[in-house]
Amino acid sequence: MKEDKKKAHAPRWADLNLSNEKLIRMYKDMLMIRRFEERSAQEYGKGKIGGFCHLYIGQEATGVGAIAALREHDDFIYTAYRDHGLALARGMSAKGCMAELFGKVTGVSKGIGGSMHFYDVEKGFMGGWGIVGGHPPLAAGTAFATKYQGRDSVTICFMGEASTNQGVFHETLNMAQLWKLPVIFICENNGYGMGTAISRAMAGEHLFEKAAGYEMARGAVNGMDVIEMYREMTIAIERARKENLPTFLEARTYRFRGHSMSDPGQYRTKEEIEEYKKRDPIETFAKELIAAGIVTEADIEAFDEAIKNEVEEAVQFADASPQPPLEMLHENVYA
Amino acid sequence: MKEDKKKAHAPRWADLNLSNEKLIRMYKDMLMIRRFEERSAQEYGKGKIGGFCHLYIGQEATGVGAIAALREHDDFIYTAYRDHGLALARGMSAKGCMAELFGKVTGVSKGIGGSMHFYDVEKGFMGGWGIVGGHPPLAAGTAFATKYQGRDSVTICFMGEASTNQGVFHETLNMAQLWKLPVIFICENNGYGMGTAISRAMAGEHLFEKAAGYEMARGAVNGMDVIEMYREMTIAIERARKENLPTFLEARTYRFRGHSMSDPGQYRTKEEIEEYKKRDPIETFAKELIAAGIVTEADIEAFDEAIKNEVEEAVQFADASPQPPLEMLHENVYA
Amino acid sequence: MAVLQIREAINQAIAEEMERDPGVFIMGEEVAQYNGAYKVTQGLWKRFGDKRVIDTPITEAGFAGIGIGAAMTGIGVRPIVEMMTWNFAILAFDQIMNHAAKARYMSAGQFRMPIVFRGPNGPAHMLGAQHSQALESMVAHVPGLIVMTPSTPYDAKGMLKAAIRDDNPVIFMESELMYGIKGEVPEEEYLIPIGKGDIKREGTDVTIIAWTKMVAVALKAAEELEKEGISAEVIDPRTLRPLDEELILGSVRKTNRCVIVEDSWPYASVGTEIAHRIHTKAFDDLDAPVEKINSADVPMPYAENLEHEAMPSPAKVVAAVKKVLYR
Amino acid sequence: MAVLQIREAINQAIAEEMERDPGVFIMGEEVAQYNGAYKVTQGLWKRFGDKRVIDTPITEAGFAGIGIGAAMTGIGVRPIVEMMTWNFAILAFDQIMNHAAKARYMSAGQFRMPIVFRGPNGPAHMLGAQHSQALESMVAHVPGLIVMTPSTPYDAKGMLKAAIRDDNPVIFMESELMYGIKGEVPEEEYLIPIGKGDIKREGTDVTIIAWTKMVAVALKAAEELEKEGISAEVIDPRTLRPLDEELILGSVRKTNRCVIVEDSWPYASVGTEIAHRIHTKAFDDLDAPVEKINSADVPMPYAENLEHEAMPSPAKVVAAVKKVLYR
Ligand SMILES: Cc1ncc(C[n+]2csc(CCOP(=O)(O)OP(=O)(O)O)c2C)c(N)n1
Ligand SMILES: Cc1ncc(C[n+]2csc(CCOP(=O)(O)OP(=O)(O)O)c2C)c(N)n1
Ligand SMILES: [Mg+2]
Ligand SMILES: [Mg+2]
Repeated sequence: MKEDKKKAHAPRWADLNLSNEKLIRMYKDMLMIRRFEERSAQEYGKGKIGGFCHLYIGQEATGVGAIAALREHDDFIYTAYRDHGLALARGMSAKGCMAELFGKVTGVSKGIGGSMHFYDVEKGFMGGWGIVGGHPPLAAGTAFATKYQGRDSVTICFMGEASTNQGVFHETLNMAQLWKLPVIFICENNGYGMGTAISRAMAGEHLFEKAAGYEMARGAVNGMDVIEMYREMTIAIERARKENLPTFLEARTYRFRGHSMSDPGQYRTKEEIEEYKKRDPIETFAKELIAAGIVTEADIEAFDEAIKNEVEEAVQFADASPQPPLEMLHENVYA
Repeated sequence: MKEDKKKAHAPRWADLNLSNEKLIRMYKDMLMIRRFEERSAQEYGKGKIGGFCHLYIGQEATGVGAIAALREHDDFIYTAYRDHGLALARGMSAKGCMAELFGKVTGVSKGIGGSMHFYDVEKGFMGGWGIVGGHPPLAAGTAFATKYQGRDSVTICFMGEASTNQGVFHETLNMAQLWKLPVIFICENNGYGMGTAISRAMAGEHLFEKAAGYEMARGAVNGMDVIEMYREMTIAIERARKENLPTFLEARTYRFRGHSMSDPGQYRTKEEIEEYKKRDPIETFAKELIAAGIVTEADIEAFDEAIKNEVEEAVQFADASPQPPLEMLHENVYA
Repeated sequence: MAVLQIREAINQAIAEEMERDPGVFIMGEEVAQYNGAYKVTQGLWKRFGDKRVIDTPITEAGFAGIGIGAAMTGIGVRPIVEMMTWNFAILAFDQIMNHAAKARYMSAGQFRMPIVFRGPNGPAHMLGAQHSQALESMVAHVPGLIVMTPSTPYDAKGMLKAAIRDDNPVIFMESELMYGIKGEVPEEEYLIPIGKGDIKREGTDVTIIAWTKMVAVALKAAEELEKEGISAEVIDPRTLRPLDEELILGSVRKTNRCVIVEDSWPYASVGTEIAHRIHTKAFDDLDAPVEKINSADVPMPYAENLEHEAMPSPAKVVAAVKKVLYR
Repeated sequence: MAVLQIREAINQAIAEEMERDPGVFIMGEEVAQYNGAYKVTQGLWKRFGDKRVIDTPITEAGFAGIGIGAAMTGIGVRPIVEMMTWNFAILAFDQIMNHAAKARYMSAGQFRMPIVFRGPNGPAHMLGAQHSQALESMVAHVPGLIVMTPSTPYDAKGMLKAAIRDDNPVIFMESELMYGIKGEVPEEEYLIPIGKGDIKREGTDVTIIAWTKMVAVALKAAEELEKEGISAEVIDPRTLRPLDEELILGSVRKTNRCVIVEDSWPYASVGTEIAHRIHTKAFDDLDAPVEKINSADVPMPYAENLEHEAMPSPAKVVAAVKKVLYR
């Protein structure tokens, strides 16, 4: 009886070996993404940011929970174009990220890559790719390389649910399983590929069963819950690191904003969006942390203040930074 | 008791509404393929046929059983490069097929297509394609078109098991199921893609489960048995014609010859080949027809004689036919 | 005459052909319920319904192939396949060049291939390297394909209607940055034949050849040149394969000098091909070698200044014209 | 010196580089247990084992992408990706041109891309339209790629070794019909630098430019021409991107006349590019416009007579040379 009670009061992450520091870091990372992107949207509106701009708002728990489970230096991350949030979650600076959006030489890709092409090779952040379905084989390739060199690194690959319709994704799954590659495919199922609901683009009810034919380890996870993401990822990472086996993880999530800044968003209802906002990954986690006595309301406010300041500084920095010099046009075409 | 006995003696195709004439036709079609291709191999050896030449020998039951279940004029057939046998099964003349192999203007594609590119649009024989995995979307497209035009045609698509690793195959399966297209994918699993055994190229144990993620009707059938092929195809065709639903059918078969004429074939054992030859689809069916009293040994011999003669005539015809005139080089690039 | 945007002109062409021929349908990513990523198919889904305006999964190779199979079935189906941009169509190159372009030839004429692949091509604004490619040179290399690139609402409508009615695979390349450009479009039906170029501006001193959004760059340059007393003729081939050689050579034989402006990379480009034909077929009429202005020979950078630096501009064209005039 | 076939020279290059650098591996369809569809990788699997000589499923896009991801990881892995033929590599064009060619640029130099894509290119013998394409012009169009096309065992070995050691994506195009061609190959190690062409025969009256199997056609034509007192210089650029312009222009400035022979379709081809550079950069040195001999501008037919008719031949080259000599 006594023990049961104790269990009931232990936080649900008790088994996960997560320090309070780490929990707070995860919270702050999510909040940073939120504030960074809200601000990006503003700057986009002002014309300071060009091109497409795909916001991650709403999906923060997926990226932060997954990346928090990685090693900091020698694991690798690939993603599609919806990459700002994931870059921040990997510890890339708000300044470098904002400057990239502004097309400045101080950006993470020196202003050459742009919104869809963030890179930080030092941190194992391998981008930032614009062709839907194009990057999963690259991620498998990095997993291939680390295994080939006898390293125990893990590569994770974020991708939208609509990209699983692309053929090369299937080619990749087959080889990843056949060759036992330490790679984890994290399919961020936010319900839509641009304006197309998943049910209008995909036959079959369960997305994760796309991995069934390959007999790959697979499953779905609540991508709005940073702890659940972290939990499932630790299992998948263990499988990859110890057994060289891939996993296909469907993270069920939602984007609160349009597909990109130019999306009128008429394909879904306000009610649907409101319903999901009740499950806001940041707010719900804040409540949990407070309930667990790890932070106070005041802490939460202080974090917000600090992060807003950091983002503001990033905007100032980006704005004040120079564009790349014209000579750069012809640099780095070849090594 | 009496009835049971009767059942026990009824041939296993009793439920299939197959006339003796049709059964004999199926037998003769298989035999024609065998003799035609044996002879092609000889002519290839003599240098009368160039390029690649992929023989169908061993797989006759798959093609004949499947095609026999189609309507003769307004159903459609697509295949990869291993197409001679399927063309013959569709009733294309031995003369036209042999002349095509010889590169003569009397060939089914006027000598322009060659071994891998047989066509007879009148008969709904849509080819004959050389890019592994390239033609399944075309087949789905024809199914799309017939449905669009309100016809009740069915399109069938033959493909090797190795082609199911190609991405576009998966893209096609998804759309075929999503859009309810009347198409049947017949995967001829002969165990090898060139020299690579299926287990070395494909993760997952059951090939047909590649269709699982799409929740497509699927299953395996003994492709060495013309009756079983016919039976499964009638079910799939009914599903396509009546309900506009696709099927993925794995036909388990075997090729007795090399991948193409130049294949040294060191990737499999003589014993394995011998084992399969015991299940020769033509010999076993001949025995069954004789046992059922539908033909006699003498008939079987007479068929062989007649078919050999027909093939011989086809060779003579091909040899005597002219090459395409040089003006044809620039014809038919555009309509 | 009505004044339409290019996107509206294209929309009209599609709608009219769908009205005229029930075998015409359009498929692609977001073409139906979303009304097109660039609103080119606005209203078509509402008007023609699910059967004829079809949203596809993101599977460029797959739905290109389905379109090809549908077209070649020979039962009166004429698909229009929208590529959200041509950058993504690279995934469908095997379907387009190995299947659509070759089926008729390989079958010795048994198939017709009434299909149009269309969508925006070339850089837009700050989309980065993977989204900013002008790919006409790669497709124009391939026999069996027709390649068309309109530059005005009038041309876009008449050319697309001709493309839809043609029995060959047509690559129809528009430009995202041009969709909003306006121009007069007659109410009556008209077609602009495949392979027919157009003189966009008459002149006597130099021929400037350009297509799609480079036509505007060429015209702007011609204006500048006029101020300096140089009379430039601007030729828009409109169809890149087959080329209207007669029109091009006729102009060059008159002006004896030529500058080509193109959106794509320089190496083995359509512009190179045109220059080559001029060099070989009007060798004795040329007073200077043909000059080409291209997008820089690099993947497109994101930064606004570099992107601008990479692209052809009226100033660059003016300089090239002066070079061929030895001024 | 040892006399080797081209396939053996390539095999040696791969084996030596694998021996030298444990990060080098080769993957592709049938490269391991089958010893290569054209026996180029003969013995490598036995020697280096499963880890380094890898049979892939038939998934050109997929394994190209895996190679790219491995190369860009930056931990000393240098993949060689064999395409069974370049016809099939069209399926991997998105991986090659949108990923391999752009990663370094988009990341502002953060990645290196030490990868070689190699395999036979161009028509062989009676394989029909889908298996008979020479695709160098399409890949050479793309900045970020290097394109190499050897014509002799000596070149093949030295060029491939340089390609494997280079930190850029190299497209290495061989020819099925040439694999059996023999030539001397030194025992000592040597590299042939990227971008360095070669004079395959010296001459004074005309420059014939050709690569891969067209070099033999050019040399044969040169022999014929010699009988008629015409001295032809045969230039093999070896690397098509970047081009050895100096060598090409130097020769043309000497001979004042040029014929280009290529295996590919004519429209916007590498040959067109070379001709264009000559026309613009040696305009005043040219006594006649450059002539090009190409494969016919059609999908390749199967019939032996038509296939022969479609392809460049010494006789066609001789005729073109006479044309530029006004004979
Ligand atoms: C090959 C390709 N086709 C189309 C596009 C245009 N496009 C960009 S994002 C997108 C939707 C992708 O949806 P999903 O994979 O679910 O990711 P999400 O945007 O929801 O994160 C489309 C169609 C593209 N970038 N690449
Ligand atoms: C895209 C592509 N890659 C490679 C090839 C070369 N190739 C021709 S057949 C073949 C094996 C195909 O095996 P499978 O699909 O099982 O068919 P089977 O030959 O056994 O009938 C290969 C690799 C090709 N034609 N197309
Ligand atoms: Mg999505
Ligand atoms: Mg097989």
